[in-house]
Amino acid sequence: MKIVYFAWVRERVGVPDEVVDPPAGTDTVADLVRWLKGRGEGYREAFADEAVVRVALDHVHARPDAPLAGIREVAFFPPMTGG
Amino acid sequence: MKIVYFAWVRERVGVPDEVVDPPAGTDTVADLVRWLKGRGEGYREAFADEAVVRVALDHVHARPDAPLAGIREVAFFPPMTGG
Amino acid sequence: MAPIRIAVQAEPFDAAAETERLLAGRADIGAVASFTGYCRDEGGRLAALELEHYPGMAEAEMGRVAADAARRWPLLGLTAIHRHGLIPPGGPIVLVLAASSHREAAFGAAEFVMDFLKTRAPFWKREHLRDGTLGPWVEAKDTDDRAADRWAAATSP
Amino acid sequence: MAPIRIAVQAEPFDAAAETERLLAGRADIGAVASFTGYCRDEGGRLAALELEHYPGMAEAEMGRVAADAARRWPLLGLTAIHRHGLIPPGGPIVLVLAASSHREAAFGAAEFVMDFLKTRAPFWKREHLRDGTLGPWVEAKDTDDRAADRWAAATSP
Repeated sequence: MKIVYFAWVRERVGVPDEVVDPPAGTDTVADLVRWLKGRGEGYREAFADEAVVRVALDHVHARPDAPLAGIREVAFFPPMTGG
Repeated sequence: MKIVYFAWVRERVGVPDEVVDPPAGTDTVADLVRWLKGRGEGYREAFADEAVVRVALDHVHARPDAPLAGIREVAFFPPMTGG
Repeated sequence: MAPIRIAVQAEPFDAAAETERLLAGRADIGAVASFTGYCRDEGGRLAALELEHYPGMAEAEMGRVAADAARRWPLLGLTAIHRHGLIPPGGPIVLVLAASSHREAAFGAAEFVMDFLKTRAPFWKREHLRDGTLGPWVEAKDTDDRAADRWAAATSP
Repeated sequence: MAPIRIAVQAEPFDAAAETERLLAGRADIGAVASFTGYCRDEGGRLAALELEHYPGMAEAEMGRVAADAARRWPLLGLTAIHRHGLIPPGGPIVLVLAASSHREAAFGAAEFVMDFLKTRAPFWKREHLRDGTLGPWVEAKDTDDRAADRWAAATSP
Protein backbone atom coordinates (compact mmCIF):
# COMPACT_ATOMS: atom_id res chain seq x y z
CA MET A 1 0.00 0.00 0.00
CA LYS A 2 1.32 3.41 -1.00
CA ILE A 3 0.91 6.38 1.32
CA VAL A 4 1.34 9.99 0.15
CA TYR A 5 1.61 13.06 2.38
CA PHE A 6 1.04 16.73 1.61
CA ALA A 7 1.84 20.16 3.06
CA TRP A 8 2.69 20.18 6.78
CA VAL A 9 1.74 16.52 7.18
CA ARG A 10 4.46 15.73 4.60
CA GLU A 11 6.96 17.97 6.38
CA ARG A 12 6.37 16.37 9.76
CA VAL A 13 6.49 12.79 8.45
CA GLY A 14 9.66 13.69 6.55
CA VAL A 15 8.91 11.93 3.25
CA PRO A 16 6.45 12.74 0.43
CA ASP A 17 5.43 9.12 -0.03
CA GLU A 18 6.28 5.58 1.01
CA VAL A 19 5.17 2.02 0.50
CA VAL A 20 4.15 0.35 3.75
CA ASP A 21 3.09 -3.12 4.80
CA PRO A 22 0.99 -2.69 7.94
CA PRO A 23 0.22 -5.77 10.05
CA ALA A 24 -2.93 -7.86 9.77
CA GLY A 25 -5.79 -6.19 11.60
CA THR A 26 -5.08 -2.79 10.02
CA ASP A 27 -8.54 -2.64 8.54
CA THR A 28 -9.52 1.03 8.60
CA VAL A 29 -7.93 4.44 8.16
CA ALA A 30 -7.99 4.86 11.96
CA ASP A 31 -6.10 1.56 12.37
CA LEU A 32 -3.50 2.75 9.86
CA VAL A 33 -3.03 6.07 11.67
CA ARG A 34 -2.56 4.23 14.99
CA TRP A 35 0.09 1.98 13.45
CA LEU A 36 1.86 4.94 11.76
CA LYS A 37 2.05 6.83 15.08
CA GLY A 38 4.08 3.93 16.46
CA ARG A 39 6.70 4.38 13.76
CA GLY A 40 8.39 7.50 15.14
CA GLU A 41 8.32 11.06 16.40
CA GLY A 42 7.56 12.62 12.97
CA TYR A 43 4.44 10.52 12.55
CA ARG A 44 3.31 11.32 16.09
CA GLU A 45 3.69 15.05 15.33
CA ALA A 46 1.90 14.75 12.00
CA PHE A 47 -1.06 12.99 13.57
CA ALA A 48 -0.98 14.77 16.94
CA ASP A 49 -4.44 16.15 16.26
CA GLU A 50 -6.11 13.35 14.34
CA ALA A 51 -9.33 15.32 13.94
CA VAL A 52 -7.48 17.89 11.80
CA VAL A 53 -5.69 15.57 9.36
CA ARG A 54 -7.76 14.64 6.29
CA VAL A 55 -7.54 11.39 4.36
CA ALA A 56 -8.28 10.32 0.80
CA LEU A 57 -8.46 6.75 -0.50
CA ASP A 58 -7.59 6.34 -4.19
CA HIS A 59 -8.20 10.09 -4.78
CA VAL A 60 -11.55 10.24 -2.96
CA HIS A 61 -12.12 11.97 0.40
CA ALA A 62 -12.78 9.45 3.17
CA ARG A 63 -13.43 9.23 6.93
CA PRO A 64 -11.38 7.53 9.67
CA ASP A 65 -13.69 4.51 9.80
CA ALA A 66 -13.37 3.85 6.04
CA PRO A 67 -12.07 0.32 5.25
CA LEU A 68 -8.70 -0.06 3.51
CA ALA A 69 -9.49 -3.32 1.70
CA GLY A 70 -8.61 -3.02 -2.00
CA ILE A 71 -7.15 0.50 -1.64
CA ARG A 72 -3.91 1.19 -3.50
CA GLU A 73 -3.13 4.75 -2.41
CA VAL A 74 -3.84 6.46 0.90
CA ALA A 75 -3.23 10.21 1.22
CA PHE A 76 -2.94 12.27 4.40
CA PHE A 77 -3.04 16.07 4.32
CA PRO A 78 -4.20 19.20 6.20
CA PRO A 79 -7.54 20.89 5.47
CA MET A 80 -7.48 22.29 1.95
CA THR A 81 -6.66 25.96 1.34
CA GLY A 82 -6.84 26.28 -2.44
CA GLY A 83 -9.14 28.46 -4.49
CA MET B 1 -41.53 71.24 -19.63
CA LYS B 2 -39.96 68.62 -21.90
CA ILE B 3 -41.45 65.13 -22.12
CA VAL B 4 -39.55 62.17 -23.58
CA TYR B 5 -41.02 58.77 -24.47
CA PHE B 6 -39.35 55.40 -24.95
CA ALA B 7 -40.07 51.99 -26.52
CA TRP B 8 -43.77 51.21 -27.03
CA VAL B 9 -44.87 54.30 -25.11
CA ARG B 10 -42.96 56.36 -27.73
CA GLU B 11 -44.50 54.37 -30.58
CA ARG B 12 -48.05 54.85 -29.29
CA VAL B 13 -47.64 58.56 -28.57
CA GLY B 14 -46.05 58.97 -32.00
CA VAL B 15 -43.18 61.31 -31.09
CA PRO B 16 -39.93 60.71 -29.19
CA ASP B 17 -40.15 63.99 -27.30
CA GLU B 18 -42.12 67.21 -27.09
CA VAL B 19 -42.29 70.44 -25.13
CA VAL B 20 -45.66 70.91 -23.41
CA ASP B 21 -47.32 73.63 -21.39
CA PRO B 22 -49.94 71.92 -19.23
CA PRO B 23 -52.57 74.08 -17.50
CA ALA B 24 -52.33 75.37 -13.94
CA GLY B 25 -53.25 72.64 -11.48
CA THR B 26 -51.08 70.03 -13.21
CA ASP B 27 -49.11 69.48 -10.04
CA THR B 28 -48.18 65.80 -10.07
CA VAL B 29 -47.18 63.08 -12.52
CA ALA B 30 -50.74 61.69 -12.27
CA ASP B 31 -52.17 65.11 -13.17
CA LEU B 32 -49.88 65.27 -16.20
CA VAL B 33 -50.92 61.79 -17.38
CA ARG B 34 -54.60 62.75 -17.05
CA TRP B 35 -54.00 65.88 -19.15
CA LEU B 36 -51.96 63.97 -21.77
CA LYS B 37 -54.74 61.37 -22.17
CA GLY B 38 -57.05 64.19 -23.24
CA ARG B 39 -54.73 65.11 -26.11
CA GLY B 40 -55.58 62.22 -28.43
CA GLU B 41 -55.95 58.54 -29.21
CA GLY B 42 -52.18 57.78 -29.20
CA TYR B 43 -51.82 59.15 -25.67
CA ARG B 44 -54.87 57.20 -24.50
CA GLU B 45 -53.33 54.00 -25.91
CA ALA B 46 -49.94 54.72 -24.40
CA PHE B 47 -51.42 55.29 -20.95
CA ALA B 48 -54.26 52.74 -21.21
CA ASP B 49 -52.76 50.81 -18.30
CA GLU B 50 -51.35 53.57 -16.12
CA ALA B 51 -50.03 51.06 -13.59
CA VAL B 52 -47.63 49.66 -16.21
CA VAL B 53 -46.08 52.88 -17.52
CA ARG B 54 -43.06 54.08 -15.56
CA VAL B 55 -41.97 57.67 -15.07
CA ALA B 56 -38.69 59.41 -14.37
CA LEU B 57 -38.25 63.06 -13.36
CA ASP B 58 -34.94 64.62 -14.40
CA HIS B 59 -33.39 61.12 -14.84
CA VAL B 60 -34.61 59.72 -11.51
CA HIS B 61 -37.36 57.10 -11.14
CA ALA B 62 -40.52 58.57 -9.61
CA ARG B 63 -44.07 57.64 -8.62
CA PRO B 64 -47.42 58.97 -9.91
CA ASP B 65 -47.88 61.22 -6.87
CA ALA B 66 -44.47 62.91 -7.33
CA PRO B 67 -44.74 66.73 -7.69
CA LEU B 68 -43.65 68.30 -10.97
CA ALA B 69 -42.54 71.65 -9.53
CA GLY B 70 -39.05 72.56 -10.75
CA ILE B 71 -38.78 69.52 -13.05
CA ARG B 72 -37.28 70.12 -16.50
CA GLU B 73 -37.62 66.68 -18.10
CA VAL B 74 -40.33 64.06 -17.61
CA ALA B 75 -39.85 60.61 -19.15
CA PHE B 76 -42.48 57.90 -19.71
CA PHE B 77 -41.52 54.35 -20.63
CA PRO B 78 -42.42 50.64 -20.18
CA PRO B 79 -40.85 48.47 -17.49
CA MET B 80 -37.14 48.11 -18.20
CA THR B 81 -35.84 45.02 -20.00
CA GLY B 82 -32.09 45.65 -20.23
CA GLY B 83 -29.26 43.63 -18.75
CA MET C 1 -15.24 54.20 -1.91
CA ALA C 2 -14.19 51.81 -4.65
CA PRO C 3 -13.30 53.18 -8.12
CA ILE C 4 -16.50 52.90 -10.18
CA ARG C 5 -16.55 52.87 -13.97
CA ILE C 6 -19.85 53.13 -15.86
CA ALA C 7 -20.22 53.10 -19.64
CA VAL C 8 -23.12 53.03 -22.09
CA GLN C 9 -21.94 52.43 -25.63
CA ALA C 10 -22.86 50.96 -29.03
CA GLU C 11 -19.54 49.21 -29.62
CA PRO C 12 -18.59 45.85 -28.02
CA PHE C 13 -16.57 45.88 -24.80
CA ASP C 14 -13.34 44.03 -24.05
CA ALA C 15 -13.81 42.12 -20.80
CA ALA C 16 -10.11 41.23 -20.54
CA ALA C 17 -9.02 44.86 -20.97
CA GLU C 18 -11.66 45.99 -18.45
CA THR C 19 -10.36 43.43 -15.94
CA GLU C 20 -6.78 44.62 -16.49
CA ARG C 21 -7.94 48.18 -15.87
CA LEU C 22 -9.46 47.14 -12.51
CA LEU C 23 -6.33 45.28 -11.43
CA ALA C 24 -3.74 47.76 -12.73
CA GLY C 25 -1.11 48.78 -10.22
CA ARG C 26 -2.59 47.03 -7.20
CA ALA C 27 -2.01 43.70 -5.46
CA ASP C 28 -4.71 43.86 -2.79
CA ILE C 29 -7.41 42.40 -5.04
CA GLY C 30 -8.00 38.74 -4.27
CA ALA C 31 -11.23 38.20 -6.17
CA VAL C 32 -12.91 39.41 -9.34
CA ALA C 33 -16.43 38.22 -10.12
CA SER C 34 -17.74 39.02 -13.54
CA PHE C 35 -20.92 38.65 -15.49
CA THR C 36 -21.45 38.94 -19.22
CA GLY C 37 -24.91 38.87 -20.76
CA TYR C 38 -25.21 37.80 -24.40
CA CYS C 39 -27.90 37.97 -27.06
CA ARG C 40 -29.43 34.49 -27.52
CA ASP C 41 -30.75 33.38 -30.91
CA GLU C 42 -33.94 31.95 -29.31
CA GLY C 43 -33.74 28.72 -31.22
CA GLY C 44 -32.80 30.43 -34.49
CA ARG C 45 -35.82 32.76 -34.46
CA LEU C 46 -33.82 35.93 -33.76
CA ALA C 47 -31.78 38.02 -36.21
CA ALA C 48 -30.81 40.59 -33.58
CA LEU C 49 -31.89 42.35 -30.42
CA GLU C 50 -32.38 46.10 -30.62
CA LEU C 51 -31.59 47.89 -27.38
CA GLU C 52 -33.17 51.30 -26.93
CA HIS C 53 -31.95 53.39 -24.02
CA TYR C 54 -32.51 56.72 -22.31
CA PRO C 55 -29.23 58.63 -22.75
CA GLY C 56 -28.17 60.38 -19.60
CA MET C 57 -30.52 58.54 -17.29
CA ALA C 58 -29.01 55.14 -18.27
CA GLU C 59 -25.57 56.24 -17.06
CA ALA C 60 -27.03 57.98 -13.99
CA GLU C 61 -29.09 54.99 -12.88
CA MET C 62 -26.22 52.54 -13.46
CA GLY C 63 -24.04 54.82 -11.35
CA ARG C 64 -26.61 54.84 -8.54
CA VAL C 65 -26.85 51.04 -8.57
CA ALA C 66 -23.04 50.75 -8.55
CA ALA C 67 -22.75 53.23 -5.67
CA ASP C 68 -25.35 51.22 -3.70
CA ALA C 69 -23.26 48.07 -4.23
CA ALA C 70 -20.07 49.86 -3.15
CA ARG C 71 -21.79 50.96 0.08
CA ARG C 72 -23.04 47.43 0.72
CA TRP C 73 -19.82 45.46 0.11
CA PRO C 74 -16.12 46.25 0.69
CA LEU C 75 -15.22 46.60 -2.99
CA LEU C 76 -11.89 47.53 -4.55
CA GLY C 77 -13.39 48.30 -7.95
CA LEU C 78 -16.65 48.03 -9.87
CA THR C 79 -17.27 48.28 -13.61
CA ALA C 80 -20.61 48.18 -15.42
CA ILE C 81 -20.91 48.54 -19.20
CA HIS C 82 -24.16 48.29 -21.13
CA ARG C 83 -24.48 48.37 -24.91
CA HIS C 84 -27.27 49.84 -27.01
CA GLY C 85 -28.24 49.47 -30.67
CA LEU C 86 -28.51 46.28 -32.71
CA ILE C 87 -26.81 43.23 -31.21
CA PRO C 88 -26.66 39.94 -33.16
CA PRO C 89 -27.04 36.50 -31.52
CA GLY C 90 -23.87 35.63 -29.60
CA GLY C 91 -23.01 39.31 -29.19
CA PRO C 92 -22.32 40.68 -25.68
CA ILE C 93 -24.88 43.09 -24.18
CA VAL C 94 -23.77 43.82 -20.63
CA LEU C 95 -20.63 43.42 -18.52
CA VAL C 96 -20.31 43.73 -14.75
CA LEU C 97 -17.00 43.30 -12.93
CA ALA C 98 -16.66 43.46 -9.14
CA ALA C 99 -13.26 43.35 -7.40
CA SER C 100 -12.68 42.78 -3.70
CA SER C 101 -10.23 41.16 -1.29
CA HIS C 102 -12.55 38.17 -0.91
CA ARG C 103 -14.94 36.29 -3.12
CA GLU C 104 -18.16 36.75 -1.12
CA ALA C 105 -18.13 40.52 -1.69
CA ALA C 106 -17.18 40.18 -5.36
CA PHE C 107 -19.96 37.67 -6.13
CA GLY C 108 -22.52 39.52 -4.03
CA ALA C 109 -21.86 42.88 -5.65
CA ALA C 110 -21.85 41.49 -9.21
CA GLU C 111 -25.21 39.74 -8.67
CA PHE C 112 -26.70 42.79 -6.97
CA VAL C 113 -25.65 45.11 -9.80
CA MET C 114 -27.06 42.74 -12.44
CA ASP C 115 -30.38 42.35 -10.61
CA PHE C 116 -30.84 46.12 -10.36
CA LEU C 117 -29.57 46.90 -13.87
CA LYS C 118 -32.30 44.58 -15.14
CA THR C 119 -35.10 46.28 -13.22
CA ARG C 120 -33.91 49.91 -12.92
CA ALA C 121 -31.59 50.87 -15.78
CA PRO C 122 -33.61 52.43 -18.64
CA PHE C 123 -32.99 49.97 -21.48
CA TRP C 124 -35.64 48.25 -23.59
CA LYS C 125 -35.14 45.22 -25.82
CA ARG C 126 -36.98 44.55 -29.05
CA GLU C 127 -36.66 41.47 -31.23
CA HIS C 128 -35.68 41.61 -34.89
CA LEU C 129 -36.71 38.31 -36.46
CA ARG C 130 -34.90 36.14 -39.01
CA ASP C 131 -37.85 36.43 -41.39
CA GLY C 132 -37.13 40.16 -41.71
CA THR C 133 -40.01 41.37 -39.56
CA LEU C 134 -39.84 43.43 -36.43
CA GLY C 135 -40.81 41.36 -33.39
CA PRO C 136 -42.40 42.57 -30.17
CA TRP C 137 -40.81 44.56 -27.38
CA VAL C 138 -39.49 42.09 -24.81
CA GLU C 139 -41.74 41.99 -21.75
CA ALA C 140 -40.34 42.54 -18.28
CA LYS C 141 -40.16 39.37 -16.21
CA ASP C 142 -41.64 38.99 -12.75
CA THR C 143 -38.62 36.86 -11.88
CA ASP C 144 -36.39 39.90 -12.42
CA ASP C 145 -38.45 41.97 -9.99
CA ARG C 146 -38.28 39.16 -7.45
CA ALA C 147 -34.50 38.84 -7.94
CA ALA C 148 -34.11 42.55 -7.20
CA ASP C 149 -36.54 42.45 -4.28
CA ARG C 150 -34.59 39.75 -2.43
CA TRP C 151 -31.81 42.25 -1.67
CA ALA C 152 -34.21 44.36 0.40
CA ALA C 153 -35.00 41.30 2.53
CA ALA C 154 -31.36 40.18 2.84
CA THR C 155 -29.39 41.41 5.83
CA SER C 156 -26.65 43.78 4.80
CA PRO C 157 -23.31 41.91 5.16
CA MET D 1 -24.88 17.36 -19.40
CA ALA D 2 -22.97 20.59 -20.00
CA PRO D 3 -19.45 20.42 -21.48
CA ILE D 4 -17.08 20.48 -18.52
CA ARG D 5 -13.43 21.49 -18.75
CA ILE D 6 -11.07 20.97 -15.80
CA ALA D 7 -7.39 21.90 -15.75
CA VAL D 8 -4.63 21.94 -13.13
CA GLN D 9 -1.54 23.70 -14.41
CA ALA D 10 1.51 25.74 -13.42
CA GLU D 11 1.21 28.32 -16.21
CA PRO D 12 -1.25 31.26 -16.12
CA PHE D 13 -4.63 30.86 -17.79
CA ASP D 14 -6.25 33.14 -20.36
CA ALA D 15 -9.76 33.98 -19.15
CA ALA D 16 -10.74 35.59 -22.47
CA ALA D 17 -9.63 32.55 -24.48
CA GLU D 18 -11.42 30.23 -22.06
CA THR D 19 -14.62 32.27 -22.41
CA GLU D 20 -14.31 32.12 -26.23
CA ARG D 21 -13.92 28.36 -25.98
CA LEU D 22 -17.18 28.12 -23.97
CA LEU D 23 -19.10 30.30 -26.42
CA ALA D 24 -17.65 28.91 -29.65
CA GLY D 25 -20.21 27.91 -32.26
CA ARG D 26 -23.32 28.42 -30.13
CA ALA D 27 -25.85 31.21 -29.68
CA ASP D 28 -28.00 29.74 -26.90
CA ILE D 29 -25.77 31.08 -24.10
CA GLY D 30 -27.29 34.19 -22.51
CA ALA D 31 -25.12 34.44 -19.42
CA VAL D 32 -21.54 33.74 -18.38
CA ALA D 33 -20.57 34.24 -14.76
CA SER D 34 -16.88 34.07 -13.98
CA PHE D 35 -14.65 34.18 -10.97
CA THR D 36 -10.91 34.76 -10.85
CA GLY D 37 -8.94 34.42 -7.62
CA TYR D 38 -5.66 36.33 -7.34
CA CYS D 39 -2.64 36.24 -5.02
CA ARG D 40 -2.80 39.27 -2.67
CA ASP D 41 0.39 40.88 -1.39
CA GLU D 42 -1.03 41.06 2.17
CA GLY D 43 0.04 44.65 2.67
CA GLY D 44 3.45 44.11 1.05
CA ARG D 45 4.42 41.22 3.35
CA LEU D 46 4.18 38.55 0.67
CA ALA D 47 6.74 37.69 -2.06
CA ALA D 48 4.63 34.82 -3.42
CA LEU D 49 2.17 32.09 -2.59
CA GLU D 50 3.31 28.53 -3.11
CA LEU D 51 0.49 26.17 -4.08
CA GLU D 52 1.09 22.51 -3.41
CA HIS D 53 -1.41 20.06 -4.89
CA TYR D 54 -2.19 16.35 -5.08
CA PRO D 55 -1.79 15.46 -8.77
CA GLY D 56 -4.57 13.21 -10.01
CA MET D 57 -6.87 13.80 -7.07
CA ALA D 58 -6.96 17.59 -7.72
CA GLU D 59 -8.37 17.04 -11.22
CA ALA D 60 -10.69 14.27 -10.02
CA GLU D 61 -12.15 16.30 -7.16
CA MET D 62 -12.59 19.42 -9.32
CA GLY D 63 -14.38 17.22 -11.84
CA ARG D 64 -16.72 15.88 -9.15
CA VAL D 65 -17.55 19.40 -7.94
CA ALA D 66 -18.19 20.54 -11.52
CA ALA D 67 -20.43 17.53 -12.22
CA ASP D 68 -22.41 18.30 -9.04
CA ALA D 69 -22.94 21.86 -10.26
CA ALA D 70 -24.01 20.64 -13.71
CA ARG D 71 -26.62 18.38 -12.11
CA ARG D 72 -27.87 21.23 -9.92
CA TRP D 73 -28.22 23.99 -12.55
CA PRO D 74 -29.15 23.96 -16.25
CA LEU D 75 -25.64 24.80 -17.51
CA LEU D 76 -24.41 25.11 -21.09
CA GLY D 77 -20.74 24.95 -20.11
CA LEU D 78 -18.49 24.93 -17.06
CA THR D 79 -14.74 25.52 -16.84
CA ALA D 80 -12.53 25.32 -13.75
CA ILE D 81 -8.77 25.91 -13.86
CA HIS D 82 -6.50 25.89 -10.81
CA ARG D 83 -2.81 26.74 -10.85
CA HIS D 84 -0.04 25.25 -8.70
CA GLY D 85 3.53 26.32 -7.99
CA LEU D 86 4.80 29.79 -7.05
CA ILE D 87 2.41 32.64 -7.77
CA PRO D 88 3.48 36.26 -7.22
CA PRO D 89 1.16 38.98 -5.84
CA GLY D 90 -1.33 40.01 -8.50
CA GLY D 91 -1.02 36.65 -10.25
CA PRO D 92 -4.15 34.63 -10.98
CA ILE D 93 -4.69 31.38 -9.03
CA VAL D 94 -8.08 30.04 -10.00
CA LEU D 95 -10.66 30.58 -12.74
CA VAL D 96 -14.26 29.39 -12.82
CA LEU D 97 -16.60 30.08 -15.75
CA ALA D 98 -20.25 29.01 -15.81
CA ALA D 99 -22.44 29.46 -18.90
CA SER D 100 -26.21 29.16 -19.02
CA SER D 101 -29.26 30.60 -20.75
CA HIS D 102 -29.99 32.77 -17.72
CA ARG D 103 -27.95 34.57 -15.10
CA GLU D 104 -29.30 32.85 -11.96
CA ALA D 105 -27.88 29.47 -13.03
CA ALA D 106 -24.56 30.98 -14.15
CA PHE D 107 -24.01 32.88 -10.90
CA GLY D 108 -25.23 30.00 -8.73
CA ALA D 109 -22.98 27.44 -10.38
CA ALA D 110 -19.88 29.69 -10.30
CA GLU D 111 -20.33 30.38 -6.58
CA PHE D 112 -21.05 26.74 -5.81
CA VAL D 113 -17.94 25.56 -7.65
CA MET D 114 -15.74 28.15 -5.89
CA ASP D 115 -17.12 27.25 -2.45
CA PHE D 116 -16.41 23.56 -2.96
CA LEU D 117 -13.03 24.03 -4.66
CA LYS D 118 -11.96 25.91 -1.54
CA THR D 119 -13.02 23.17 0.86
CA ARG D 120 -12.64 19.95 -1.19
CA ALA D 121 -9.97 20.35 -3.90
CA PRO D 122 -6.57 19.17 -2.61
CA PHE D 123 -4.48 22.36 -2.79
CA TRP D 124 -2.48 23.92 0.03
CA LYS D 125 -1.12 27.46 0.17
CA ARG D 126 2.10 28.49 1.83
CA GLU D 127 3.42 32.02 2.14
CA HIS D 128 6.84 33.09 0.87
CA LEU D 129 7.74 36.35 2.59
CA ARG D 130 9.43 39.46 1.24
CA ASP D 131 12.23 39.12 3.79
CA GLY D 132 13.28 35.87 2.08
CA THR D 133 11.93 33.52 4.72
CA LEU D 134 9.34 30.81 4.28
CA GLY D 135 6.09 31.74 6.00
CA PRO D 136 3.48 29.40 7.48
CA TRP D 137 1.04 27.18 5.65
CA VAL D 138 -2.19 29.12 5.24
CA GLU D 139 -4.83 27.89 7.68
CA ALA D 140 -8.24 26.78 6.48
CA LYS D 141 -11.00 29.25 7.29
CA ASP D 142 -14.22 28.37 9.09
CA THR D 143 -15.98 30.84 6.81
CA ASP D 144 -15.07 28.63 3.83
CA ASP D 145 -16.65 25.59 5.47
CA ARG D 146 -19.77 27.62 6.23
CA ALA D 147 -19.89 28.91 2.65
CA ALA D 148 -19.81 25.33 1.35
CA ASP D 149 -22.30 24.10 3.97
CA ARG D 150 -24.97 26.62 2.95
CA TRP D 151 -25.54 24.69 -0.32
CA ALA D 152 -26.69 21.63 1.62
CA ALA D 153 -29.35 23.78 3.33
CA ALA D 154 -30.43 25.54 0.12
CA THR D 155 -33.27 24.02 -1.84
CA SER D 156 -32.09 22.70 -5.17
CA PRO D 157 -33.36 25.10 -7.88
